[in-house]
Amino acid sequence: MDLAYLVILAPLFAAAITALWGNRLGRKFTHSVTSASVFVALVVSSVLLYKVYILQQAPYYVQMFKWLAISDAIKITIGVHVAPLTTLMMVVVSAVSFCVHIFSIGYMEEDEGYNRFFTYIAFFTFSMLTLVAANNFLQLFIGWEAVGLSSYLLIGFWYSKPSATAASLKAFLVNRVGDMGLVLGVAAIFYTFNTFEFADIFSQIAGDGAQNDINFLGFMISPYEVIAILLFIGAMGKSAQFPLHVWLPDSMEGPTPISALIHAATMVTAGVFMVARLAPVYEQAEFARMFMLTIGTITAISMGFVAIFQYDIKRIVAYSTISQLGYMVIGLGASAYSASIFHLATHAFFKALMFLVAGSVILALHHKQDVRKMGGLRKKMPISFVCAVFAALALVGFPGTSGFFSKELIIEAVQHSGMGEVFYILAMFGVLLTSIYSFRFIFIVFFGKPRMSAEAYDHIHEPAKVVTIPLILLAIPSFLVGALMFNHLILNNALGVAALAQPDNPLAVSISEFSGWGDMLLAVVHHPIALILILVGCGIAWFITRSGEFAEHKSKSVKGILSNGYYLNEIYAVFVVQPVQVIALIAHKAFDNAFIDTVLVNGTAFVIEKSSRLLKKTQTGYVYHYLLAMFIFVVIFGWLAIRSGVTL
Amino acid sequence: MEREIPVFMTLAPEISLLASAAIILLIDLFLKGKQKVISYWLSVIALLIAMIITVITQIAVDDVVLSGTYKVDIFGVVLKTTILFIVAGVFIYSRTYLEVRELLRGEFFILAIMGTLGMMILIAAHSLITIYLGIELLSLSMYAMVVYCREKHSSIESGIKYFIMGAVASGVLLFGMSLIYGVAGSLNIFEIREALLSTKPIPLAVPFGLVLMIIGVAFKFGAVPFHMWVPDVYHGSATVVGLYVGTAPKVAAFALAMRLLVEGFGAIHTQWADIFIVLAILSSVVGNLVAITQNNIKRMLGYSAVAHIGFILMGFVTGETDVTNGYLSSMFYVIVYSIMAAGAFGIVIFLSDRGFESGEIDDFKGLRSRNRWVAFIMLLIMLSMAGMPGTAGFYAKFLIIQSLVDANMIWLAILFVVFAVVGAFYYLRIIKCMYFDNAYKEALPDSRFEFRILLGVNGIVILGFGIFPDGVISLCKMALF
Amino acid sequence: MIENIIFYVISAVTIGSALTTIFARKSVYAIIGMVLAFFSAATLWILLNAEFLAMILIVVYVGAVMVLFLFVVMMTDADTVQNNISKFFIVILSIPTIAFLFELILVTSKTSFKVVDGGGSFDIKSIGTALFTDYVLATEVAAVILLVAIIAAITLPDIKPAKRPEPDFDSELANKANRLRMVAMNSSETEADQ
Amino acid sequence: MIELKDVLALSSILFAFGIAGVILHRRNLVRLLMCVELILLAVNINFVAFSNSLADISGQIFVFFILTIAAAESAVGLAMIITLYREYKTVDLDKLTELRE
Amino acid sequence: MSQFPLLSILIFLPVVTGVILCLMSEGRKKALFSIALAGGVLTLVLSVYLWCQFDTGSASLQFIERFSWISKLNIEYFLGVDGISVPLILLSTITTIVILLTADRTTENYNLYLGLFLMLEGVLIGVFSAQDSILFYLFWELSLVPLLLLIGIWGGENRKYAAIKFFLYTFLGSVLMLIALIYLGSNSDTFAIADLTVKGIPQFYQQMLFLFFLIAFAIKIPMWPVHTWLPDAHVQAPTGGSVILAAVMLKLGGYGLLRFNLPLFAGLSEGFALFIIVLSLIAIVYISFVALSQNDMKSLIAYSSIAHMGFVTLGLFVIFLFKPFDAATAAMGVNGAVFQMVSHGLISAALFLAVGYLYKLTGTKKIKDFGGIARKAPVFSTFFVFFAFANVALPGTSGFVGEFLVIIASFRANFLIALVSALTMVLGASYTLFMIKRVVFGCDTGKAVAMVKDIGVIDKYVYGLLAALVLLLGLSPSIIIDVFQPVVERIIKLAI
Repeated sequence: MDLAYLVILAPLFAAAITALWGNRLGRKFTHSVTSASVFVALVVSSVLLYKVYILQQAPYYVQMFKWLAISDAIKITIGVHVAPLTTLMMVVVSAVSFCVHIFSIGYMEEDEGYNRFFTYIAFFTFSMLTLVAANNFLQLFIGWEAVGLSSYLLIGFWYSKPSATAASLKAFLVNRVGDMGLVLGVAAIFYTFNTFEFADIFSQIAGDGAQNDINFLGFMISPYEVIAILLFIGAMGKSAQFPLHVWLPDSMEGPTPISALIHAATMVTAGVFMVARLAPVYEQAEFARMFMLTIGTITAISMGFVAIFQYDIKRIVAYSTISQLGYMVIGLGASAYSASIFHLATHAFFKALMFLVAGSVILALHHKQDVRKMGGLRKKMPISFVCAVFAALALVGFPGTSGFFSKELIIEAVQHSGMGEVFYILAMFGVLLTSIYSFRFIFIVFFGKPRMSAEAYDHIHEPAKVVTIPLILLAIPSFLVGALMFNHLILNNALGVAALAQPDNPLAVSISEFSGWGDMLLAVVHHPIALILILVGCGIAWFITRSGEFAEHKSKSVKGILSNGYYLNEIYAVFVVQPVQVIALIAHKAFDNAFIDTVLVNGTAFVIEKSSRLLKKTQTGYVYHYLLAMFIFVVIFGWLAIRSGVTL
Repeated sequence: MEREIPVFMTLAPEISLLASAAIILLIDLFLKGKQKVISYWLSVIALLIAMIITVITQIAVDDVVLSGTYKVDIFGVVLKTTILFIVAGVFIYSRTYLEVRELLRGEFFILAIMGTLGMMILIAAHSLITIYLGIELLSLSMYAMVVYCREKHSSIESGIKYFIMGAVASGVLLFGMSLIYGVAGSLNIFEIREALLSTKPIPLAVPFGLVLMIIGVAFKFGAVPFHMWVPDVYHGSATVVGLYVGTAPKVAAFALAMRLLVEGFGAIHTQWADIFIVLAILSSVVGNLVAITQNNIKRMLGYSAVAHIGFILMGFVTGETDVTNGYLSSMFYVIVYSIMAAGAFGIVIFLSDRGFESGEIDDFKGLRSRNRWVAFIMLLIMLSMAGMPGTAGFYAKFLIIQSLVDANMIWLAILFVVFAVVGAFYYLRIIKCMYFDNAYKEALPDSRFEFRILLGVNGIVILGFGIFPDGVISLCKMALF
Repeated sequence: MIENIIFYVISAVTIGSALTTIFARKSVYAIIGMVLAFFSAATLWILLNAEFLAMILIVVYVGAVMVLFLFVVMMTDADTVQNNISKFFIVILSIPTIAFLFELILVTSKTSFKVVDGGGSFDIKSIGTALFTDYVLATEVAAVILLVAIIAAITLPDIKPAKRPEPDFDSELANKANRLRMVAMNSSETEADQ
Repeated sequence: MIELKDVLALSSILFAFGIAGVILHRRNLVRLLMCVELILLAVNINFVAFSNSLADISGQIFVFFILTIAAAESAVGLAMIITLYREYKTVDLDKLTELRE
Repeated sequence: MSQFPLLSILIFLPVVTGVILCLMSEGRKKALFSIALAGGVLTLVLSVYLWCQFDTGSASLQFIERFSWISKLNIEYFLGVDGISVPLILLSTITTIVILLTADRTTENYNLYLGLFLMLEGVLIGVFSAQDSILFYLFWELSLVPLLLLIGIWGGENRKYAAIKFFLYTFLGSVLMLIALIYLGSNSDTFAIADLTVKGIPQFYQQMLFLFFLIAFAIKIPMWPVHTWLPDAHVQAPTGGSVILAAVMLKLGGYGLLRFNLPLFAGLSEGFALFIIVLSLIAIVYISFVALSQNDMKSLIAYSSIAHMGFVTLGLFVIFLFKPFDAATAAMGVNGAVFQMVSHGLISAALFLAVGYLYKLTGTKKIKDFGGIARKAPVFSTFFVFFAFANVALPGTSGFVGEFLVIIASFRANFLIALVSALTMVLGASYTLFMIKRVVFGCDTGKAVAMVKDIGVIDKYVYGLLAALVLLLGLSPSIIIDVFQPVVERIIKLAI
């Protein structure tokens, strides 16, 4: 029995126990059990990471049970794949999850669904760890959908709120669109490789690269491209890439710890993780990478713009998350898988931190989220303020922070990817946007005059320790982890990404001159563009927030369009939702009810009945009618007999 | 197996029945009022005695007696026994009905027994004369019965209509017989067959005369387009008469067709099979379709009878070939049908036993809660008529379809099963009324003991034949070979 | 030769009297036509060596059945029922009639029936012998049929229309009026529509 | 010698007329019954003619029975007519349309 | 072979219990319930015993009972089970127990109600274990009668129409099958299913026979466009009726396809495959759209059933489009289809049970009458949501396995087929979760919400049992796939 079991099973058992007996055993029991289980997962996954990375053990797989075996040819199992990439993800997930558990003890204190909440997040942690630990597509998919389910349940946690249930439904459905791509991608994988196992797939790619093309709607396309694009569609849903990102801002209807855990740190990065996990496949699919680069860039830039014009504290962070996810996808597109994972990890910490800060502000303001009603909070909530600044600095990639290393690497990789200069410029431009919305967030919330009643302002205070401690716990890695990881993840290629070993890999090119994180930091001196952009952004942010007055954006103005996220929701409503409803109605009323049932089925009955009534008329009651009919048939039959008789 | 018996003995069942009828007629004269029930009991006993005598005297005999006018064989034994049994059942079902209407008198039973005698003669007839006389004895008794039991005008109306059409049909049948006689030079069925086999080419008068005879037979069956009397008689006459007319005479009609057409003209089967196809299709289509929109249960049963006749005739279409025997299917079907029809009419009688003339399908509403046993047996009968497996009606249809399939007449099989589905609708309607609708009347009074027993037996027979049809099938097989 | 002439005359008379039977305005005339037809038929039968049957025909039919008809015509005022036959109906009817006639003539003329030279002549004795030997069963059955006819003829007009049984409590709830209402609500139409 | 075919033609004419007459007399029951007698007469002529030409007695026997039965049938039919008349006060068939759809 | 007539007992025990119940008087409800439950539980136990004794690795028939029955017609009393029958038999017994436990005691004619369900159970077991085609037909048809009565007597407002429609629709299909059975029986000189053969039948007639079988089974499944009886039947049926209809009756169609169409008509299925696949895809997509616009929960689930059953036909016939043929993938497709049958049986049963529970409390099934019942009935809502997600085919639940395998298999046939069938992931989620959102979540808006209360102990165990089974099959589908896999492989060999 390997320890690795515990990573998955501990949160599962915690969730199961609290689900079944949570209400009976009380809140304290619930949060202790779930937090402890996640802590166990954290410890075990750290041990595993230590084993495979520091002790350099070969990656191995712990099979838990056989899920399905068909025809002896296909065997699908559930288990834990212990390798650097997966264990790193496990550590990140369980660490953030642990902080969120602790934070939630304070944050959810007054909520009546307390136990339910902990059950859900424990279940989520289990699902996410399952996803991460997968060594085959089926387990990945199980985890993938399970996190979707937890996300659905948690967004709709306050189910009495119509907007929350709507948002949860939306999140699930939009994700499902992506999942469709994922399933098809899995099908394509199976079609091409006849297996679901990652290792088998990779070895087949490494062995004999040539595979039959797939008939993709009439076009014969390389299977790698088909697989890569289909899988990426799945990733787009989960990682909120344009145009499937619309669910993420709405998902802020859920409790804030959830936003931190699921919609910033872990679940949304599942897509990125999957692509990185399948790096060998993507290496064979140039077009797909180009596609990813494009989608990532569009997402990063367009959502950066939108973030600037938000007034809801959580939506600002949400759009910023989408934008950052765009960066990760850019990294994937540029073959800089490690960089993306790196950014994923650092982002997990600082974005979780940012969300928790937002949460603590919201808690302090009694669940008010409108930044126009905030301001000047830095004096009242110093810890939160400091953490927010840390988070913002990391977010914009201020040199030295964790965000700096990860993001800078992605931008570098784009520059060297050879996919076109325009992507590099746009990526740089994204830094400016990031800077603007991050500092705007700081300024608008913590600086300036308080924009609420004086009485309310007086009552604001820093929340309890269980809230602030996780902030601090997260602030430290947000700031510091970057340098550490740079050395190990990138320079040592701890993840063992094969692509990085290729000398012409963009990431390899961009780090070729560095021997440690210090070199990277020093490089800023030679290439200060990013820093300049950050500072400029800071200035712009100061400029737009200085007045302290924020008018509602006119709906048709550029600002209005941006603040409403390009009206994508409305566009979907008109072009997707309404047509579906109309088709559904037509299908139901016009075709199913009217045509098949009324015309064909009841029509048959009607015809039968009419013919019955018609035939009935022959029974007139007049004997001579009967006799005449008989007579006529006598004649007819007689004639038939004569005709057949003549031929005899 | 064959054994020699005196001629007198071969006629023993008929003689016993006739003698009983005469005795009942005499006894009945001296009975008054309630005592008339003695006639009823005597009639039932007479039928049972005749049945026993039939079995005893004729079981292992295969002989043509009385100068070739009368044939004694297993076929006859089986059908005669069936008929006697059914008629006895008819009497038992009718008792209360007749009593309440003060019709429980000797005449009814005498007429019915005479009709039964006619049927028995028809079954055993082996000469055109005997066939004709059998038909007439049966028909005249039925005409009289229809008019005799009247509690409403429509009884006379239906009787007169039946009479007129029957008379014309008899005339047509006779004309056909005369033509056949002219060609074959004999009235004996056996000699007719021999004559036909020796005559080549077959003269034109044979198919023509045959067609005229078929029309007579079809009229007896009530096949479309010679069916118009069926709904009228079922509907217009008293229910007990409908019960009588709708059951045993169908068996007799089958025997008629077997003796006249199959034994006499089996050699030129292809000649008349086409006519039967037309008759069968028309019967099935018209019967099933028109039955759908009936509101009167008896009228509906009439059309349903027409539809069933379509199936029965189909057995004659395929006839006897190497792979299949349609006659067997028809025989099984007709026996099963008359049992089902007896049950159905018995229940209609049950509903109208004590009071007004039932007959509307709506009267069945909520029968489930009024008397669940009767409702269950009616359910069974309706399912059987619709051809639900597990009931006798299924194997009836099964055999017919099997003959059709074996004879490579798939399209006809399809047509027939499709119309069987159409037919299922009106049986379902009864089920719907009994089980799904709410009762608007109180619980029904219980009927007589023997009635209940008989109804139970009727249901069990339908179920039993549905689960173990082997016995009946072997019986039919024995009868036909 | 003379036989043939007699035959044609008889045929003409038979057909004429048959037409009279059919088309006569008054029932009595029809009966007289009928009687004439029977007489001419009897004549024909004598020509065909069936003297006994010819006698029977006249005795039974003309003597008994036709008289019976006459009685009934008188008893029931049969002539009050007037046939208003439209020309159209006659045309309609004549089509199958002529077709049928054509078929019959075709069949009878095309078929070569067996003919024994000289024909068969049977005296009463042989007929009687046949009746009570070969056809004894038929004779018996005929007797039974006559018995049935007697019973029917006696009982049918004799029996009074059965009185409707007193409705008991159960059927009180569903008397005629009540039932009509139910019929009006009847489900057959709506159901088949569904 | 009388030609068989001629006799058959005569009986055919009577037969067809008989059937037509039955249909034609749609209302008057008594007349209708007369036409039935015509049909039977045609049949009888047939049998007698065949019996003669075949020199076979059975045809004549059949006629004998047909005559008997026809008489019985007439008796029953007329009894019905009387019954009908007593209840309906008419022998009009067109009035008998209670049994119809 | 064991001399103990286990299958006969499985068939006749519930039937006899049902008959006894029908004969009893209605008054003593407790006694009635006990007898019914005793019969049901005993049957369940025996079926579990059957499951345990069943030799999983073998594709051949087991527990054979074979006697001459109607010797004149060559019909035998021939029972036996293979890997496909056993899970379905178990499904029938479980479903019946569930129905008996949740039956409303205030039901009018309680004895008849319970009795009919038991009889239906016996008949359904008969269908799954009959190995003589006429015996099969007998049970097949007999299964209509109890359900006809159940819908007609205890159904909703429009029950009569629905019952008759249900009956006639299926009757029409099955009589055509009867012709086909007789034809085949005559051709093969036996009615034993395994010995039926089409050898010697002209091509045209073979196609016709195939079509007859197809029509019968398509109506039962039901496939588009002969599905319209199902929503009516479901909406009008009493809860138990809906449950058994969805859980077992619909499976008869798929079972029939596996028993007759696939193994008998080798080479012919290929010609019909595209046609059937198109119909299945229409069922999956189009019916999902129809489900989207339903206002009634039951009809929504009914339509969802049609859409889900589309995967069964898709899985069974998509294998004929493989070029080149691949045995492993084909096994996936057919296994997926069979699995889908079992899984859908459990899930739809649970969903109908849930809706029936709401209906019993409030007298309405309209979505708009509800809202926010999660607050009033948290346990019930949890189960309801769980089953809804199973219906959405969430991995981990049994609903996922079948659909997943079928989609994977259909990719080998054509990308487009896989794409269209994968649309169910979105559409299925849409209609199910729309319903969940409006019924379970939200504020207490509906008028019926006030009447909702949480489920009792028995219901908790019933739902728990179903949920456990759904989870078990979802997490370890091998449990049953191993049972029917050998048979499936044999059928595929015969079919190709």
